[in-house]
Amino acid sequence: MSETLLDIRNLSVAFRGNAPVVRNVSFDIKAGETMALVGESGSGKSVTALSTVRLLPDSAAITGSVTFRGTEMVGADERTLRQVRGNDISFIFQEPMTSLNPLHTLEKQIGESLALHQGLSGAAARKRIVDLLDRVGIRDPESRLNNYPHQFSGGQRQRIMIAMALANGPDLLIADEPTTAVDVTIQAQILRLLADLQKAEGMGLLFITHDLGVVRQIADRVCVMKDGEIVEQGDAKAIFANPRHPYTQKLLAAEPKGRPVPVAADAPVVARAENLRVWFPIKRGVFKKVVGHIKAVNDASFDIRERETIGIVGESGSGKTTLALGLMRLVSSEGRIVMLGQDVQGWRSRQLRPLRQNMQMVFQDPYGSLSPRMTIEQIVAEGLGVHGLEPGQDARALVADILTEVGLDPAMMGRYPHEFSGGQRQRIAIARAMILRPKLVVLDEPTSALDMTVQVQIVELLRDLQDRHRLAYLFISHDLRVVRALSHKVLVMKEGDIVEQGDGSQIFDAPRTDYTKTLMAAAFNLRNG
Amino acid sequence: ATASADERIIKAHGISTFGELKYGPDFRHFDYVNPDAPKGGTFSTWAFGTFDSLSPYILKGQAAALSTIFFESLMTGTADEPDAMYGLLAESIEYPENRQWAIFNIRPEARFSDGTPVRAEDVVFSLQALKEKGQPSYRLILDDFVAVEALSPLRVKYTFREGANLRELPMTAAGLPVFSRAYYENRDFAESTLEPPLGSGPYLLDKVVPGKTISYKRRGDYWGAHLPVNAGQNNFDLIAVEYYTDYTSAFEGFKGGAYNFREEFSSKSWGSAYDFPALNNGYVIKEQIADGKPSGTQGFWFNMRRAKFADPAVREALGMVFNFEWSNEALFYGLYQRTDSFWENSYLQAEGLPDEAELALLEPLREHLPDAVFTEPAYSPPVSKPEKLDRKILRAAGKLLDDAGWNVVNGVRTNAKGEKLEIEILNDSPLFERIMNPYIENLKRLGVVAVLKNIDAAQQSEREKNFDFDIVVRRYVMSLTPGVELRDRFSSSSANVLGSDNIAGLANPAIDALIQHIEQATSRAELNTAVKALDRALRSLHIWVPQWYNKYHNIAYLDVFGRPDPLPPFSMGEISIWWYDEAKAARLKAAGAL
Amino acid sequence: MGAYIIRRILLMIPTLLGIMIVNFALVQFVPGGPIEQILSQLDEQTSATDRIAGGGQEVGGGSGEYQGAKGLPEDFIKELEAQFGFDKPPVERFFLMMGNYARFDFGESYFRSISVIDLVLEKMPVSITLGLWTTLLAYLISIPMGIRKAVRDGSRFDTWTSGVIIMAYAIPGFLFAILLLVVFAGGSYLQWFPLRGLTSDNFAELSLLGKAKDYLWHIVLPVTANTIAAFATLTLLTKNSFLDEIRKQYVMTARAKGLTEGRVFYGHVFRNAMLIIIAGFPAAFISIFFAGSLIIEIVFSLDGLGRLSFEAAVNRDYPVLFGTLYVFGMMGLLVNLLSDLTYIWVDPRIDFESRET
Amino acid sequence: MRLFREGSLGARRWAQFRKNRRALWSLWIFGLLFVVCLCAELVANDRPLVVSYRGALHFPAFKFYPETAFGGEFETEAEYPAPEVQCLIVSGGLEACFDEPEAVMAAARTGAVDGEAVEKGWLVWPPVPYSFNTVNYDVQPAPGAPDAKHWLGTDDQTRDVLARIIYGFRISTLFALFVVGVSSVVGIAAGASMGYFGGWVDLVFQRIVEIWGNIPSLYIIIILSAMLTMSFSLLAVLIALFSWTSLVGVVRAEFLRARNFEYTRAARALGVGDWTIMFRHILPNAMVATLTMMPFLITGAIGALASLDFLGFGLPAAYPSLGELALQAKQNLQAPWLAFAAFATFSIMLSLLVFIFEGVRDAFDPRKTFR
Ligand SMILES: Nc1ncnc2c1ncn2[C@@H]1O[C@H](COP(=O)(O)OP(=O)(O)OP(=O)(O)O)[C@@H](O)[C@H]1O
Ligand SMILES: Nc1ncnc2c1ncn2[C@@H]1O[C@H](COP(=O)(O)OP(=O)(O)OP(=O)(O)O)[C@@H](O)[C@H]1O
Ligand SMILES: [Mg+2]
Ligand SMILES: [Mg+2]
Repeated sequence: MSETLLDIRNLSVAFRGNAPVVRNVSFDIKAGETMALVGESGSGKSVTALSTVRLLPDSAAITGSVTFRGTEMVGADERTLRQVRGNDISFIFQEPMTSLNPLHTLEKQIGESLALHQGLSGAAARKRIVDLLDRVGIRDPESRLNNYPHQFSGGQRQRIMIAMALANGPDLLIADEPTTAVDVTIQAQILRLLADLQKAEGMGLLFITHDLGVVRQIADRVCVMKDGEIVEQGDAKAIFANPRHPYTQKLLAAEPKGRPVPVAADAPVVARAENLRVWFPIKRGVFKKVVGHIKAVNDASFDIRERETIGIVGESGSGKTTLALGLMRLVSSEGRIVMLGQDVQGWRSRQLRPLRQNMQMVFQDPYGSLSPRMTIEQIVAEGLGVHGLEPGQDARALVADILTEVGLDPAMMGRYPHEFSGGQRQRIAIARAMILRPKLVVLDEPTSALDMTVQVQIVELLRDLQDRHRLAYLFISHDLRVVRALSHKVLVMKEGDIVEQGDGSQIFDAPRTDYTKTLMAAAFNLRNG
Repeated sequence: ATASADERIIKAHGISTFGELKYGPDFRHFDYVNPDAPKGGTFSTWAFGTFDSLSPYILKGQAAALSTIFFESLMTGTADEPDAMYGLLAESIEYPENRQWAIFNIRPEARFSDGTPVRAEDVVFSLQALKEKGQPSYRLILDDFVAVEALSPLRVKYTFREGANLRELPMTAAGLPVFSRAYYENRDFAESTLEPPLGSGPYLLDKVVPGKTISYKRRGDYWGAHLPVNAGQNNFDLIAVEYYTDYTSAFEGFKGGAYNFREEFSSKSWGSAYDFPALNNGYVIKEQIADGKPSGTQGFWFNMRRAKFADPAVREALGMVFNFEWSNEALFYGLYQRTDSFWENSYLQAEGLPDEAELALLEPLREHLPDAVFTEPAYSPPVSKPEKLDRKILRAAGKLLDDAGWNVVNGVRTNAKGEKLEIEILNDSPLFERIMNPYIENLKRLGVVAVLKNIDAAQQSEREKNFDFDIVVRRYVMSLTPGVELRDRFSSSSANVLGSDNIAGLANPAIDALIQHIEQATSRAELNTAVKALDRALRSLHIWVPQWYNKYHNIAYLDVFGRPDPLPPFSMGEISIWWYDEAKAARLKAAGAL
Repeated sequence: MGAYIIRRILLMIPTLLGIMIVNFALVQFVPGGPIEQILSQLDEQTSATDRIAGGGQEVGGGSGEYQGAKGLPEDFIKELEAQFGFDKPPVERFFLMMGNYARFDFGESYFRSISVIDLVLEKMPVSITLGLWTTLLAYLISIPMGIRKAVRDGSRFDTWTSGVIIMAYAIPGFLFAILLLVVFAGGSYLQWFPLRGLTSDNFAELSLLGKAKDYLWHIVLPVTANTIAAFATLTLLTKNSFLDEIRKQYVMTARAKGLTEGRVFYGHVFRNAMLIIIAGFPAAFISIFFAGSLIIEIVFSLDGLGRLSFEAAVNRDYPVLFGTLYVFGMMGLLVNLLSDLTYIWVDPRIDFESRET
Repeated sequence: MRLFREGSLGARRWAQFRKNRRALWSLWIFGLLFVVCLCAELVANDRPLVVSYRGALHFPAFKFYPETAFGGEFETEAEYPAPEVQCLIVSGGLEACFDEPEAVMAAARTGAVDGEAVEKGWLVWPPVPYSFNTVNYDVQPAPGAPDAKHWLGTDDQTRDVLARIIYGFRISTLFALFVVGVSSVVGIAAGASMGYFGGWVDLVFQRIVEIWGNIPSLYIIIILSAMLTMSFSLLAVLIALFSWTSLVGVVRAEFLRARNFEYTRAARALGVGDWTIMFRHILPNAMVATLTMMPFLITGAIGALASLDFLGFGLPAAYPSLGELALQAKQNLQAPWLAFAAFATFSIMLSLLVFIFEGVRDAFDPRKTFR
């Protein structure tokens, strides 16, 4: 019997004297074991994980007991905690976009862990960094060592985070939704990597995820959380085979269903991109001379019609986000952009502003896109204020409505963004975009942090809104099942190019390029197997 | 022009305005020196600010204190006669009775410090240098010098402008510094420099730390050590001046022994700050030494060109409410005396009713002068108790204003035209604010709206130049042998010349006439009478509000000095006639205070 | 970026010209010029710094041998005007001046036979001393203290250090300087330090170690007095920007790596929090440098740039005024550019381009 | 206090502010001091608040009465501290007051002078019976040490230090609040637009700021004070004109950074106007420098006033400025109470301000927690 690494007993956490958000949680993790923590978004998974080594903000009050290798963590002094953090327990945070130091280069971020825990530096460290990056699937890592986090895509950042955590060589890895932003191929690669490490070094793993396919594949044991409590825990196979708690049953059963309603043939075009190109200059030297370009998007052309959903899929870092930003005129681009019949390329932001009401975006990094010093109410209501309320409307009521629709309690309206869970923030971002009833919405991985039940709810909501308001969606996701459930057309991207585009059914059922074929195979095989 | 041949030529060892000399040709030393004063020791004092030049006679640069010490003049003055001069570089002077020119006979042994002799050509050069490149004030003085020529290497002749006031010009010439012509052959006299200049005086530059310290050392080979005019003088081996840019810091320096002689100019410090170990232990002596010079005319001066000050009664009333007695007690630690006269602190001050000789001068001018000149003692401002201004004074001043047509309307003096009596006092000195504010409060009690306006020096000078002010503070230095300067200050000829010294704008025929009497006086007695008559007349016109003066030099020094007793009236002579007393110094050394 | 830097450097020319034009025009309106200043100096010994130095006399002194006899003769004033160049029309004077300046010829002080450049060089040692040590001390003490205060926000330590630095700031600088002087250098209490100057008179004869000691001994009081107020803003700024950063997600990441607190604060938070402070550093340094500290200089009888520029202004010494303005103005422009470049160095996300794409 | 709607951001911030006890107390104390000083005339004045003369009530603190109104002889304003005037009031205007005011007054208080009944009058003085410019003729020599009459002593012109502080605090704070208010609004707006818009806006504005910052304000003040009489408002405008540049740099730097943040991009995507983004989204996150420096800017403005007083270009002479007090303290080391008064005033004011703004910072900090 291997030793018990982490033992959590009767853990409860409350914020600012409110009702506890984690209640009487107890479980343990043994060396070499994988414990999966699944459950509803906002049910307290991240809080539980963070409370193990007290990484929660000061406003949290923790009770109960957490022992790591027999050492009590709750109430331990900073020094003990520091010893455990990083050394013994490594973290992969849920939101990789904001978890990297914005002013440190990739090399420095990872190198620091290496130097600290393995005493590596210089060329040796460099080699190891490149190796690690290679293993998490970053292409051409050498050339990107000197890049800053903001120069990476969401999935890339997530993988950097993973590399960083692994660099420590931890005994216990706490991975909070570590693969939400990567495509299935990479996900598989990472999962393999984790499995290898577990086997080789007996690393324990606390794996928080919404992807039950993954859980099924790697977890030894599972805890299911809802509303701050563990409603069911036990052997993975047993739970999957025989879920007892109604919530678990519901969770397992949930899956985005249905197919998109076909678009009318004469539906007007909402937006069109012609030969859209976004290249980021690579600058070197004191004078920051441009020495080359990262070709994030090359020559993309497509159009979106009313009531149509276009899915964009493709490996992580292939330029999906950049394409979306380019279309929304949020990064400078070349090529034609026609928005609601007007060529908006080169327009000044003032000119563009009236159009913005009809073109909204849900950002891939919801945390970063919420002003930290504004409350949710303000954030969500802001668009209303900008574009004018219709007479007789009460902004507050509208906000409350939309929050309810995305599955949030309107009572939380007065909170700041950091007081939410990852999934909740994602829904806030959706609410902010949707409250305006725009004509075109770009959704950049809007459901990655949501559990299946909520995800279904959101998909239904999107579909419902589309029906009612004839919305057009540009839907970016790695979750091909959601894409399939929503998209009329699909664009497949690879290294900045649209390698294939066509009707959803055609792409999913009869992919033409090899790239698409592998993508599909990986996605559906993995999920099913 | 030269004097006609038949005129009597005077040749003498000295000269004064009216010719009288206290010391005969064979005098051994001045009465007030100790001819046997020991030589040696150090005298050190402080100066404010910094210096960056050793050229004191030009416009450029901030000359170091005492940097004139290098140079000598043809003749030198004394501290116990008002205006007499005796030969220094020159052994004698020759001049005609009308003083149209003067010839100086240079002592053959006179030497510059590099050993070269002082010759007539040097004197000629000096005058030209001063005239062309010297400070502007020299040009004014030297305007009346039409020629200077070297008659022989040892004889130099100055010729003065015809029609100029010749009485004092030979003495002016005698007092000019003498530079070495050869030395300036390849140097520009007009440029400021820190290079020690070449002079003939008893001291040489010892050390200079720019902006911080300058010291001078006595020459062992001084050519003139044997001269009677130098007997008992130049006693210190070393004279040092320490520079401070802050008054407190300078005072702390003195307390700590950084220099050994200090004259105090702040009544507040004198009254309150002289309380420190060295003084309490008796190592430092604090004393007051009588100052025998006329105190000068420090006061608030009215700009009488302004209509509101045209009426003497108004000026008198405004002057009455300046509460000197209280100011002296509350602000000056009782240190000062009130100034009444333009020649305060001198025998030239008018007193009581005019005597016969004065009346003889004044009588013809009666129509231009107030009756009070003849019927009342010379005007002195009213004396208040050293507390709140007397109601009596307020009452009297108020009455004067009422009678002058300035009545109180809503608390403010207003005339028939509805104009308010508003005055602005210009001030560029930080110390005066505290003195003026209470005066302003008193003026307010009189119903006069007064404001104090602080401006900087350049602005003040600009506004004074353009006569753009109501009241300013000014002090004229008054001489015991007054002359032409009075015309610039008080006569109608200068009243409306922009930039002139007649700040008050006084234009009164009686005053003009009295000034003329003074200029033309041929004997000291005549002069004294005329000056007293002028003093009386000026005071009756209320052209100013006299302030105060200090009868004494307030000094503190380390107890290491000896000095003649009594001291001469017109100078303390601390640098020239005091000496270093080794015995006293030994006492302090023993006590560890030195 | 290269283009941006070149653009900025080219823009310095019109900016400098603008500075000079504005000031030149301004000076035409200032009442009282150098000639009035000379006049006022001829008849009384007031000094530009009297108000601060606590000077002046209640009773006029001086025997006034040659004092202000008549006012200056017209022709002399004319001559002075010609000497100062005031006989030419202002526009011509301006172009002459700018022509000289373009050749880095800054002329000579009106009141001293010394070129403006030499004058500035002469005052440099004092300003460098005060500037360098003050900046160094302020930064070396404030930043760690600010960080510590941020980490222990609300603790006893935080409270009492706040109290101390606020008190220190609240003591009017000149008062503190004079108190230091009286207590530690004066003749009544502790005569520990010298009253004035940067070095002793015998400095040249001292050994190297002796020189260093002598120098340090001299600067203790002025530097202390000059620094005292500098802590407050810097410390609190550090504290507050740290507080802003310290609870961000990436700090948690750094902590989770197992870094020591020191590494977390100095390695991670520092750069994020310090943008304002690091970027402001060159400007602060220059301002301490060139603006100098008039009052400290006066109290400790130091001759530095603070007094130079103040006296030049009050005495209307226009060559010095414009010369220093020009040189320091140019320096300021360069430093501004430099600090802008530090922004990019500190935070590579920063650029100066317009966001209108 | 119910300033904000329940649950709104304002309410949350106010609640957060209140949790900082120190800030809350400081705010109350500062407010109290400020209000007291706003009514300085009622607190420190050399004119009584109320006078009863022959049964009629007079209010000298607010109204001009010549001495003749109380049976005196002068048409100018009655000088209430003078024993003669007090005697006139108390005794109902007896002539005898001019000769022996003290004696007559004492007698009048009993109700009769020389056996004749008088119409007794009275005066009500403010707590500090001196105004900022009252010359106290009984103090000798000046500056006078603290005593029962002058709690903080008198300055070098025998004026009551406490009265001067009360008036000086009012003038200085009003001045500083105005100057800092204006200059921070302008400075933040300028810095924000430079940082946010970048490009030519930045280049041009920066040049303007550079030129502006190189103008010696001393000359402007000399010029204007020669042309106009310096007054409180003129000086305040002038100083404001030259102090706004101090915030521009830091604000610009913060905006240059913050405009790259994701939430700024999100706001732009939402169609929020530039100015709204700048002030609603970025500014609250870029306020550290501003909030930290605010107390120092305020005291700094008072200091600027002081240094102008130094040079003699400050407020008209006799105005009660705190700078002048500090200057006097330096000039009168033998009178340590001046230094103490200046120091105490400055440090109390600065501490209060620092604590208040610390509270404001906390209120804006979403993550701040109090234990
Ligand atoms: N700092 C905080 N202050 C107040 N409430 C908080 C704070 N952080 C989290 N919460 C609340 O605690 C609950 C649990 O959050 P947690 O982040 O653990 O959820 P989660 O299970 O990780 O959800 P997700 O899957 O969406 O990430 C949520 O309701 C959230 O709103
Ligand atoms: N500001 C930038 N500067 C330089 N390179 C950038 C920048 N932003 C993105 N890139 C690069 O452009 C490529 C495309 O990035 P993008 O964010 O569009 O990927 P993505 O398809 O959205 O990936 P993911 O699924 O991981 O979010 C990546 O290689 C990324 O490193
Ligand atoms: Mg979570
Ligand atoms: Mg992306």
